[in-house]
Amino acid sequence: MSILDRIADGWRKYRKPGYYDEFDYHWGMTVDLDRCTGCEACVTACQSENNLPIVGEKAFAEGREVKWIRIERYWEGEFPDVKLRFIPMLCQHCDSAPCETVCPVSATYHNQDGLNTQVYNRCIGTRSCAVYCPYEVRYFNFYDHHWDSPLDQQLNPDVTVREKGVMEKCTFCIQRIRQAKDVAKDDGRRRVRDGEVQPACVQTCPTQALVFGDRKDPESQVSKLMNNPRTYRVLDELNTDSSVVYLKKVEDDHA
Amino acid sequence: MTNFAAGIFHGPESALAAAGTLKGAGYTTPELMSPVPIEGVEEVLGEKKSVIKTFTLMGGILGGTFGFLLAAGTAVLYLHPTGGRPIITIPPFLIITYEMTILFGILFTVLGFFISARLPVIRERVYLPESAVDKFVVTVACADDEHFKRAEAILRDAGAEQVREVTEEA
Amino acid sequence: MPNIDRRDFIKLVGAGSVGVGAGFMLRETIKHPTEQLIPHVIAPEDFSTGIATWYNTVCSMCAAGCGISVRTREGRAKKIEGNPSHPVSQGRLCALGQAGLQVLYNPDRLTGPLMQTGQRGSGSFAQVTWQEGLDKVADRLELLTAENQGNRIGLLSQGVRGHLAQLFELFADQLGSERLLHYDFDHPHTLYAANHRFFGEARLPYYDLKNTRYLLSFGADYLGNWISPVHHSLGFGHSRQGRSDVRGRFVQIEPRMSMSGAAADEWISAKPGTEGILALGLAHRIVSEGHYSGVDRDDWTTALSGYTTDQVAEQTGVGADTIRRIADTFVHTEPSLAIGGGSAANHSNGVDTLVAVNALNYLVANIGKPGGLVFNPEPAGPASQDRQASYRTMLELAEDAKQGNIEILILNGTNPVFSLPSAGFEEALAEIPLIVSLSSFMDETTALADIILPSHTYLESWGDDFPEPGVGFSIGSVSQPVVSPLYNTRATGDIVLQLAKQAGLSDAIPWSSMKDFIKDGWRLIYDRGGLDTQKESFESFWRSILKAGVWGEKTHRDPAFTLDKRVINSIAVPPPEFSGSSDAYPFILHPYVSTTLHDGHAANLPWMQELPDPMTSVVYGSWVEINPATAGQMNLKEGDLVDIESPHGQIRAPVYVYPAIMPGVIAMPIGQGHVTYGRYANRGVNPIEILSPRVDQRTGALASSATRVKIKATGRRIELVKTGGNSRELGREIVQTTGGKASQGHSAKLNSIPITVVPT
Amino acid sequence: MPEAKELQYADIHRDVVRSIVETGPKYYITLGTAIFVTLLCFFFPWFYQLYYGIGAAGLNHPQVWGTYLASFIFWIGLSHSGTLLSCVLHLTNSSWRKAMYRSAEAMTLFSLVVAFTFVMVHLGRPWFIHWSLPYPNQMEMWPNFRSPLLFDVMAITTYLTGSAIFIYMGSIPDFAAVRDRTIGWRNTMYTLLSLGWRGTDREWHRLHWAYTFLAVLIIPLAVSVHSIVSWDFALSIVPALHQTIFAPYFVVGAIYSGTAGIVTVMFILRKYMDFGQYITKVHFDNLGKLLLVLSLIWTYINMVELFTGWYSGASTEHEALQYKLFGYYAPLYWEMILFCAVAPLLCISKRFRTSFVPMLILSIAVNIGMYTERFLIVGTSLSRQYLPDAWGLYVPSLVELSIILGSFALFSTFFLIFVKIFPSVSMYEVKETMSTPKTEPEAPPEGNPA
Repeated sequence: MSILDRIADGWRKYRKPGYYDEFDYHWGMTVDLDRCTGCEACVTACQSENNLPIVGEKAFAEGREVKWIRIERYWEGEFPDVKLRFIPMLCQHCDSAPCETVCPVSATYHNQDGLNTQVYNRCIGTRSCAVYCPYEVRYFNFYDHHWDSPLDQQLNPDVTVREKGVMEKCTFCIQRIRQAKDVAKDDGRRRVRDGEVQPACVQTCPTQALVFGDRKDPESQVSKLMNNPRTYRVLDELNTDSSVVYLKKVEDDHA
Repeated sequence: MTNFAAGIFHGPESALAAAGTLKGAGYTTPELMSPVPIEGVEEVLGEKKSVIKTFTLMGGILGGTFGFLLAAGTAVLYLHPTGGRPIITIPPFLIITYEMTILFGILFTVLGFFISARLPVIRERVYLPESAVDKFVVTVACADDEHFKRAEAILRDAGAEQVREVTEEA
Repeated sequence: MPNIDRRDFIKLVGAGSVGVGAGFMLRETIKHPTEQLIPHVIAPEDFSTGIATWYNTVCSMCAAGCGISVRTREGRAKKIEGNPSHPVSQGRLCALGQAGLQVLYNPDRLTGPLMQTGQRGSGSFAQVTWQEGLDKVADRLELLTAENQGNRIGLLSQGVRGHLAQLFELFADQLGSERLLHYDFDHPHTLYAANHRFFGEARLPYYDLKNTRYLLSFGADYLGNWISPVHHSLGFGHSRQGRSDVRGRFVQIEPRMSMSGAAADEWISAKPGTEGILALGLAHRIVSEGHYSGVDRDDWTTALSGYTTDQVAEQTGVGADTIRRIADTFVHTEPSLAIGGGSAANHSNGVDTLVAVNALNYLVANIGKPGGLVFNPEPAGPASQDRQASYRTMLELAEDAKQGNIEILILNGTNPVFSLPSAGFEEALAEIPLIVSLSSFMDETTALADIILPSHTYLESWGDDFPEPGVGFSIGSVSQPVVSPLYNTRATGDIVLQLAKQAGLSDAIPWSSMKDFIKDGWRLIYDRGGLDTQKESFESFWRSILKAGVWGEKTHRDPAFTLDKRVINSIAVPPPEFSGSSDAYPFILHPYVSTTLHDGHAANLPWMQELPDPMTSVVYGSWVEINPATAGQMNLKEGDLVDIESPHGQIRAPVYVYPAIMPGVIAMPIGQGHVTYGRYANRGVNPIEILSPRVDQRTGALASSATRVKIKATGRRIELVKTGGNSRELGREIVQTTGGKASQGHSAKLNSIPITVVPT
Repeated sequence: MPEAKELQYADIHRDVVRSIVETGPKYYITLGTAIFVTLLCFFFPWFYQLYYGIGAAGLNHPQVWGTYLASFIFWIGLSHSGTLLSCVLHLTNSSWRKAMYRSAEAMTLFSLVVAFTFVMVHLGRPWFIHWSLPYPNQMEMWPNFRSPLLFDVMAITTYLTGSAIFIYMGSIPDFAAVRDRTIGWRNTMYTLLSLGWRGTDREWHRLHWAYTFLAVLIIPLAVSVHSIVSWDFALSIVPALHQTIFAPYFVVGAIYSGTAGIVTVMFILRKYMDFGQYITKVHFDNLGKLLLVLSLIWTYINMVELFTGWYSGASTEHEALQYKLFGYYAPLYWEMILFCAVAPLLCISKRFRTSFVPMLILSIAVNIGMYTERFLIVGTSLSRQYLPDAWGLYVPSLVELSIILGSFALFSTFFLIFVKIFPSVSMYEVKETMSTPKTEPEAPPEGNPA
């Protein structure tokens, strides 16, 4: 097919949204806020799995920490009727992601699995994706990070170490997804089984507030949870169509 | 090798008048050299057709096509789905089209200018440096001395303060 | 020196800086950006990632004893996850457990035996060989044992269980020493004592959060660091949304909201130290309303007569309506459960408080029932003789040392200089001629040691564990080395065995390595027979345990329990006593064990230092929490440095205005304030320094919440390092909530808690 | 013209050529200082930042954009009055344009160059900036034409090309004029630059048309450039950035600050290049009127932005507005209002408009105000977005401040080199405005006429 034919063909095909229907998987996550206790096990799990840097006190004070998943905390009311609510905040892997459109070099785009990927090698560091992201879950490498020897020995060889000047963010542990797909292929299965792959945060969550799975599989836990009446999306009014769905915290009066 | 008669004038009016007379006397189109553009040249020496606007238009059309193809065509070749938008996202591509239209328009205008103004020169041509300061010069090609004499007379009549014979290498 | 004039110099500077910049850009442009690891988002088809090896072992970051799986690649530990087959952790793990990697790979680890060369505390150490170090210690041990002076040898360890504890017992016994102590700052002495008083056994029961429908927690931060937080979290999640018909409800009673308080449906602040009174007030309500119909009903009525709702409301500051409502809900919601711990247990009336909490459980008859309180069987392994030293015991030890009764003190991983308030422990140590530390790190106590024989971290050594509390049936787990040792260190057990051998005790302690010792111990368990997992030989049994990381025996205790009348008659909670007068010291200090750093032993782990405190989001530092109204009156804002003064000392920390703390109480996290614990730990202040030496009368445990303080603004301020920006939602509905009804019948059956813990 | 002695063609010629070839020590000292400051304050901190990472700047989460981008908009804005104004005035045949447009266009060009260097400074990995260009490569990667930042790449490339061509086209006759009056390397240079221009009627005619077409093309281009710069912000969904009015607001702001910039440059040229006869009160008067109009439009848009924000009632938008007016950066906001909305009202007075020093002070104040505006757009909006827990503060670091200072030195360096190469007053157009010569030339030409 000549290039012109390809363009003509593409002109017919690609003028409407809906490219995503062709995806193999559509990974998603649910976060049950009624289960979340704010223990931050997920934060450390992510740091461990994805080689997040130890930035040090100075950089932390300057606001340059890197936490792909973080716990946000909101107080409600005043003493003595006071509540503290936690919400884990991570890349929402929006299907209509504002960050993707703004990147001039396509360093972030939507892949075949419905993931919002960040290609570190391609990133030139305009940081515009972080500005465009309403969830503020994109983290920039303000320095080349350093691991005091022998802390570098704990680095996960399946995940790259990002250099200064590039943006990074939650990948839904893409290396684990890949491995699970390889295993499925080796086993002669066409698809990854539900629960076979879990990002580090989901894997460790002691209260099982986080659940991960394929939204295209109607039988997966995550698909079922997404039918729960408590579901909502954070900043839904922005129409980002996120893949992370929260389940409302249950608060009843003391009856 | 061509000889030219060059009359040097103080002001544009007399120079223009001289050029008009020369043209009327059957000389091949006399040339005016001046430090500033002279108004009313067209009336005297005849309407000049410029190809520049054609160039500008062609540049614009070409640039627009190129710009749209650059954005939309390559989007099909490099499938990067972003932000839930279609692969061929017309509105943003129109901006690329717009910018490319202007860029090519500018470049082709310049090209048109160079071609129609016969710049840059590749060979030495008749030139009197005074014309760049405050003199107005009328040059006209003369086949022989006879011609030159006649031209000199016309130029002096029109008020040229000086008439020179200049030679241009072939 | 070349002759460069000014002009040339400027040219050179200019050319140089442009050149350097251009060169830098060029280098960055052409350098291969993919030197490390795998950069592919979509890897080539033929690209295969490395194969990881997983080892199951036991976490020793806290006393819960979670089973963990460590992922290793090319001989290096890469990640720690919960062991899915272990009933305590069930595949899950807390932040601290995962940070265990940084114990192994800590840049501040001791890399080989050291001997103090200068004055104690001077920090000048010289490298020695193991032989030199061991000889020196063993010679002294042998000498003392031979002279029958074995009791002049002190053994002070962190809390250890399983065969290592047994080895220490054996070692001390053979040395002829009775001075074998375990010391942990956060050991729940009062809980053990209260259970002993009430149930007659000094072992923790299993608290079945998973199946409970109504939990009353008196000060116990069960999700943060109380006893077994990972397992409690599993239970919490399941109780909340794991059952299709019911949603467990949680009530937390404490003066300062902890993580568990935030997770609770209702947070109630009773005056510090009156939690037990409140519990008895609830009990009074239950009995007086006729909801309790046991045979000993009259005894209860008599015992609780002084705790009428109105009296209790006045003493505790909790509204009478609230007391009535909670008591009624507690008794009407079956099953319900009451637990107590944390600050409620750390008052002068700690044991009485926890006995009162146990009384609540008794009155709703949840003992031995799902969703209640389940007794644990005797551990299959070495009986855990409780060697845990209370504060009072430690004072006695210090006194002994000052009297010159201790020749040698062997320290294992415990840091009393840091975590023992007002005890003069440092002065006591100065009187001990030889101090030996087996710590992996240079901590405040180890810095005073004469000889340091650094031990392996738990990821490099053999060990085993029988979790306390158990999970209602017998379990044990073996921990195995997951990486080869990084440094010239030895396993604690191996050091002890070697010392025993050199001290001439090899007849009684013949094992050559800890692995053999543990294996022989497990052979006994195997020989007992009646195992759930029958194997042909011990070796296959042993291999299967190593592979699974856990062994269990589903034999449950008989839930029958009768309460002694004398216990009922003695039930009473005296009002708490505090150090310092309320006039001079208007605030009650509420020190709490940090969720991230625990009692301070995790302060040298950079991940934990960088983990925002769950409640305040502060990292890397100390702070003092003050009620907003109080702060307003005192004109204090976040970051203002204040001096906190108790009758026993003074420290300086920045203010954090904390919305969920009682006025009149200020709270500080314990864990920071190290000085020799390495590059990540040496920061902040240690509130233990200003705690009063007041103890719980019954156990001698430190009443750490019984100190009064005053605060004084210094006029200086610093920026608190934290992640949180604005802590209010401003009506943006980021965390959305819903009423209880909406969720009913929709809870998700996750594949959770596959291991059934409680008899059904 | 109010001058005592009427100017002649030859005077202009002499003055302009002199301004190019006669170079006193004062010039070298100034140029030397400018280069030194550029190296010290711009390149040195920048290279430090390249080595250390963007952490050298005060940026953080969520404030990933800071003064670098504010400076970028500022310089792009400053570029706007030059060529754009020149084009508009050319098409409307305003004669007062002619003495100043060359410098104004040069301002455009160099502002754009400085703006581009700020893109480089801003980027995390500027050594890969070429990846934003569409060229086939082995990585199978391609720029994202949906990105407003790529619109920027395209627009600024076009604008830079267009401005450079425009200033060059306008200078060809002057290059030719200077060519004849210079010797040595200058003569060679101007011979090449003038492309053999002779000033024939044909050349004038073609130049006129080409120049007019360029002017027609560049006006919409300039408008699009700053609209696109505004879309870098307005196409986001950040509260207080997601504004439909941003495009016209930015365009007006750009022309506004650019006009003020021209006043500043005019003053300096007048004062230090002895162009007092060509740059006169008339220019300042006209520029003053323009400033007044622009300031009113700017103020109007500003008020509209506030009003729509307030009227929306949405929590995020409202909060952002409150923060802008009364928050951490509020003093800067009120400073901006003072400098950009209040102070220019002085231009109502003709006496003010025709006083050189007050106009200089006003022009500098306006540009300080406009820089503040750009800083506030980035600063206040990013520090308070949707999730309150992720709010943060941003204070520029010394490296940033130094680079801002250095960028002015960089601009000055470019400009100082420009005045020695380009005739900084358009000779032929100034001549056009005068009556044709009547007398003999009074002085023999300098240099060596061919």
